[in-house]
Amino acid sequence: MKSSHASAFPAHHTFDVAELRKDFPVLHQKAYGKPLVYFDNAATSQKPSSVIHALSEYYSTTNANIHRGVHYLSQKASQAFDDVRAKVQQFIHAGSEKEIIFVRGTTEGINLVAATFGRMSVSAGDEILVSAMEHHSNIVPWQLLCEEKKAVLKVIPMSDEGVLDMEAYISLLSSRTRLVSVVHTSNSLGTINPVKDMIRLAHQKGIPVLVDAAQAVVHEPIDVQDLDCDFLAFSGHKMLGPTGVGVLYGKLDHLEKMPPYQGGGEMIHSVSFAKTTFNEVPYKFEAGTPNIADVIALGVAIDYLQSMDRSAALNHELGLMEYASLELSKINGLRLIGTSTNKSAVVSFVIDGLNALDVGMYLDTLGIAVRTGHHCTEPVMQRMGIPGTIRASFMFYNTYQEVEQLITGVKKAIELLK
Amino acid sequence: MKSSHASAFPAHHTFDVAELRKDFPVLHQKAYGKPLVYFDNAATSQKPSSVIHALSEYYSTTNANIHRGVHYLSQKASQAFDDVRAKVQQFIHAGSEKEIIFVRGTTEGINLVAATFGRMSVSAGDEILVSAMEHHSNIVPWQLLCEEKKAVLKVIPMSDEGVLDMEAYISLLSSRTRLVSVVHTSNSLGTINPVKDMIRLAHQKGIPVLVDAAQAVVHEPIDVQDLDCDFLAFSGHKMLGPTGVGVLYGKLDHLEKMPPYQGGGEMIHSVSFAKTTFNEVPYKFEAGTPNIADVIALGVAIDYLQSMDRSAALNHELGLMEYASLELSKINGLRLIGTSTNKSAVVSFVIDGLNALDVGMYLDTLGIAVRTGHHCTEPVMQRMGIPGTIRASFMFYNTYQEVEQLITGVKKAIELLK
Amino acid sequence: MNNITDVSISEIEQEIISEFELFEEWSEKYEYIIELGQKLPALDAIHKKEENKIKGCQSSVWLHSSTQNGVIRFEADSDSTFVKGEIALLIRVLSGQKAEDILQAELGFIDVIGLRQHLALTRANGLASMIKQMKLYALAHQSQHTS
Amino acid sequence: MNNITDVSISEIEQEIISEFELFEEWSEKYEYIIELGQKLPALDAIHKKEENKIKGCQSSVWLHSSTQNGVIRFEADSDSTFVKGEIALLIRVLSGQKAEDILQAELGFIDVIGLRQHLALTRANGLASMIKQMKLYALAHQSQHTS
Ligand SMILES: Cc1ncc(COP(=O)(O)O)c(C=O)c1O
Ligand SMILES: Cc1ncc(COP(=O)(O)O)c(C=O)c1O
Repeated sequence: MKSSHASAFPAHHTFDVAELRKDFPVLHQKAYGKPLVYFDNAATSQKPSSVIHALSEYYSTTNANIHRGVHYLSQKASQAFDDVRAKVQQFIHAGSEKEIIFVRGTTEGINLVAATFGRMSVSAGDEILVSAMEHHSNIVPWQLLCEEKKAVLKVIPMSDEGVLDMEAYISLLSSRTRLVSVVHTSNSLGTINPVKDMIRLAHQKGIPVLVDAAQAVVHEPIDVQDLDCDFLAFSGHKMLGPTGVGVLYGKLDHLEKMPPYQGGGEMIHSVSFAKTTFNEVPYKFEAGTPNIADVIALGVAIDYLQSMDRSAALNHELGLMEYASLELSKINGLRLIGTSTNKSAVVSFVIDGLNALDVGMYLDTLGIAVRTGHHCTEPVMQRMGIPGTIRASFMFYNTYQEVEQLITGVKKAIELLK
Repeated sequence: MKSSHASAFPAHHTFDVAELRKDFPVLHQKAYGKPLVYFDNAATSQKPSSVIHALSEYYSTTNANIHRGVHYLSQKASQAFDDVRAKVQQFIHAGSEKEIIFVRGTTEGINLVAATFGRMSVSAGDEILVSAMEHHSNIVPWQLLCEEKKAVLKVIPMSDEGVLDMEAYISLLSSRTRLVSVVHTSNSLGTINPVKDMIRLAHQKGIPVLVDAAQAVVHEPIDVQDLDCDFLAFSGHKMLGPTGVGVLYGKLDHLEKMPPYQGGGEMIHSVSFAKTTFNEVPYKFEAGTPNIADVIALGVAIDYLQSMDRSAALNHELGLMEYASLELSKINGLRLIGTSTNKSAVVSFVIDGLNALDVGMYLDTLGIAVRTGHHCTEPVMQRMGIPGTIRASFMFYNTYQEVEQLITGVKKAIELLK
Repeated sequence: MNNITDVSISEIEQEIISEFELFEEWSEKYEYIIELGQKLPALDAIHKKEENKIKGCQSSVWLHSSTQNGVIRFEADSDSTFVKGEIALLIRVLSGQKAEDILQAELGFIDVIGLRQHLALTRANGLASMIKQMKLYALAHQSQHTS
Repeated sequence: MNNITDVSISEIEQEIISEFELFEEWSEKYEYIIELGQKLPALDAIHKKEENKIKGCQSSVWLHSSTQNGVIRFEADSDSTFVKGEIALLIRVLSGQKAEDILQAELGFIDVIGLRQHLALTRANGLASMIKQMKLYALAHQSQHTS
């Protein structure tokens, strides 16, 4: 996803944003009577009608608890649920359905690995390696683990542009490193990290790697076998799916050795007070009634993504990002934060003398939804020496006209607030 | 909820089941061309249109990530989300909103307590006390904890009728008991336990009590302050709400002392690689993007329940249960499992010489949905010396005609399978 | 069932598919399978031992395998009549066949006659495990004879 | 703002409500609050110390409280102009009032003028914490004088 990469794909003149927008009912809402401009996609994506409809359809025609029921509805629900596991497997090119664990979201996926794989493989003095641009969800679970195990959390530094220092990375891979956990695409800087190389380098020293793909899956195809990652986590709600569901991918080898996470129904083979045996992978990690309806709707979100011309969509998103970056950087006193040449469709910026919250609230009065603050990446803000940024994050359903509204809005905010 | 209790409430002739059924679209489905008779309510309840509609409405008009967003949609979503916490507080009469933690379901609620309160208060040789009729979700988390801490899981025995032995309970409350975790209403036997007394007895020895209210909340009003329980967990999907959301209630005192569970966004106050501080209760326990849409729909499920004449509904459910019990017990070779005089609307039974699965599958061919097997309570089956039961569980939207279909179906199954 | 069959696996599958085509309703299929289950000869008590047991979630299956004149013979039993009926179908297809044929059998009939969606292969019974056991036995037999 | 006021809290709240009734759109309210923020006198640097700081999620507030002739005086500052505008409103209502009146104030105007839904009281800024701090100061003052 080089910035130059817009030209790596042939221009798809057939990419019809107006047509796609019809699929997303929220985009036709008004905010304070003004047409909504939704640029908070990195926080959560909007949902196509097919996903919304899948939920009503499920609850109106199928709803039942799954797997152990012998009756009609339960079989229908179980089938629909199981089909999604196969669909996710294919979506991220996993080697087996058993490598797909349904979780609440990226955060739970990472916590699951920390509490199982982490607890079993980390001892006092060992190291976990994360990067300077991690989301809190990929920091705090490791801090908790390190505290419990008296292990050490090490951090890969980054440049002022928001690019990881690969030399430092290599020298941080030590004989005590038990896991590298790194974000694929930064939510606050937009940086796309060279995770494939990072995984190769870690594997040369026998170190497993977890990839936080929360911001990646909706924008570009992910192939876990090609990446060769050991674990990968993402959230449904950031990829056109519902809240409350996400996926943890893990290599079968690891999953089979890992102790269970939560205990309860579904994850056991048999229970007695004398001896309980656990179910096989992936069920061992899915205790309790799963989020059946949302898993099924996640499958529909995957269908939607796969029915699109994804490279044209990415091309469009990067085009928006580049246009916005160019126009914003012309504004006096405005500084872009995160200027890697390998970037996703996120623009983060600060304006001299202005508080990000004030700017965000002003844009809100115009119906433009951006996010302000540290975006759950406080260490990024500390590194950059700023309290927070104003962030516009784009999705294929956004338009150039919307970006123009943003530029105009930012200029007006400066006038008003200066 | 005595069996005799049908008469404790005045008969509500105004309880109009036909009218209520209109609110539940699934009930008008067919199974193999036959009208569906849904008697698997203890596994999961059906959902009223208002709950289903709340989901589409949310995703079509409001969807946004909550709490840190300054824009219109995010504020709308945050408000709707926060309102449900207050609604749940009021629904179970908690003393403070801060005592309401949103989780995936009962299973996660119990696991959360085991991993935080449990880990912090249990040491080698200590005891956790559960009952002989617990769901696996209230056994396995404690087995995992006991294994980790070299503590001992003790079990309150029960009678052949499925009634807990209160004398044994009292003598099991020892100076080493760190927690009692007990089911309010058994999902496989229907037994309603005297939890209020049990809590009082435990408190006399300073022992905290967790109540598994998964099967209780939809059928009867729960008042956590009256019960004086320390923790209480339940699932949305069993109380007319969606899958993927549930509630853990905890006394503020405990919650404030407990370490966090999962780490990530939302649950922190500030993060740095040098020092991370945690957010206040309840956010400390809600890492990552919550299941926003389903929480909001849970609020609508509560509205639905509260708009009903709940005592009339309970009366109707108990009537169905008593009628079914009476008619089934007249059948030769049929034995009811779980015959406490204080029972919920569940009928479990076995038939001499017949496999429960075969009977369940036969009823399914008639469009009647029951559940067969151990119902995630294997120790109950071991105690009763049976491999499993056939279970019909009732909800207020079920009818006497449906119960008659069940009785006829069971008789036919016996003819066919003998 | 004790005889060595000359009919191929796919021919027998085809026969079963034709039989099931007569049924329009799931209830008719259910009753037919129950009938097959009721007719399945009981397994000798000596074969109902722990090592032959395949535990499903809601029923148990005992599977006894043996080799006779180069073909494999299966006998089985269950505590569920429906599962016994499914067993009867599997035995009809696979018992008396050569190891290599058993290993190659894809058993598409299970799908076609509509059993797969009726929990035949779900966790509720041991059918999936039973097919796996049958194939494992065939595999063990084959490697014995080629090594 | 340094003067002792004779006007009661609820009278001032009413005044503010009337002013805001002129605005139809949220954008007008926003701009008015920004204007108030821009006009709020800066807090003396000596009062901008750590112990006076109230950290919101996206902005910080410094609150300096003092007592003068039996009433309490508040001065405050923030790095956000909008929050300063909110502060200006709070100061207008509460500064110069008696401790017991501050403690009893329900500040219903925040709701009425439509600030509550506009994150005024959400975690995004420190307003809720600021009200809490003001009341705590009043409480401390009161107990000092009654004890
Ligand atoms: C008594 C009881 N406890 C716990 C559970 C687990 O609930 P969930 O699967 O929603 O986590 C159930 C549901 O099956 C139950 O009936
Ligand atoms: C890079 C990254 N990692 C992790 C997360 C956490 O995802 P969730 O809140 O869905 O668990 C997010 C979402 O904010 C993110 O952007």
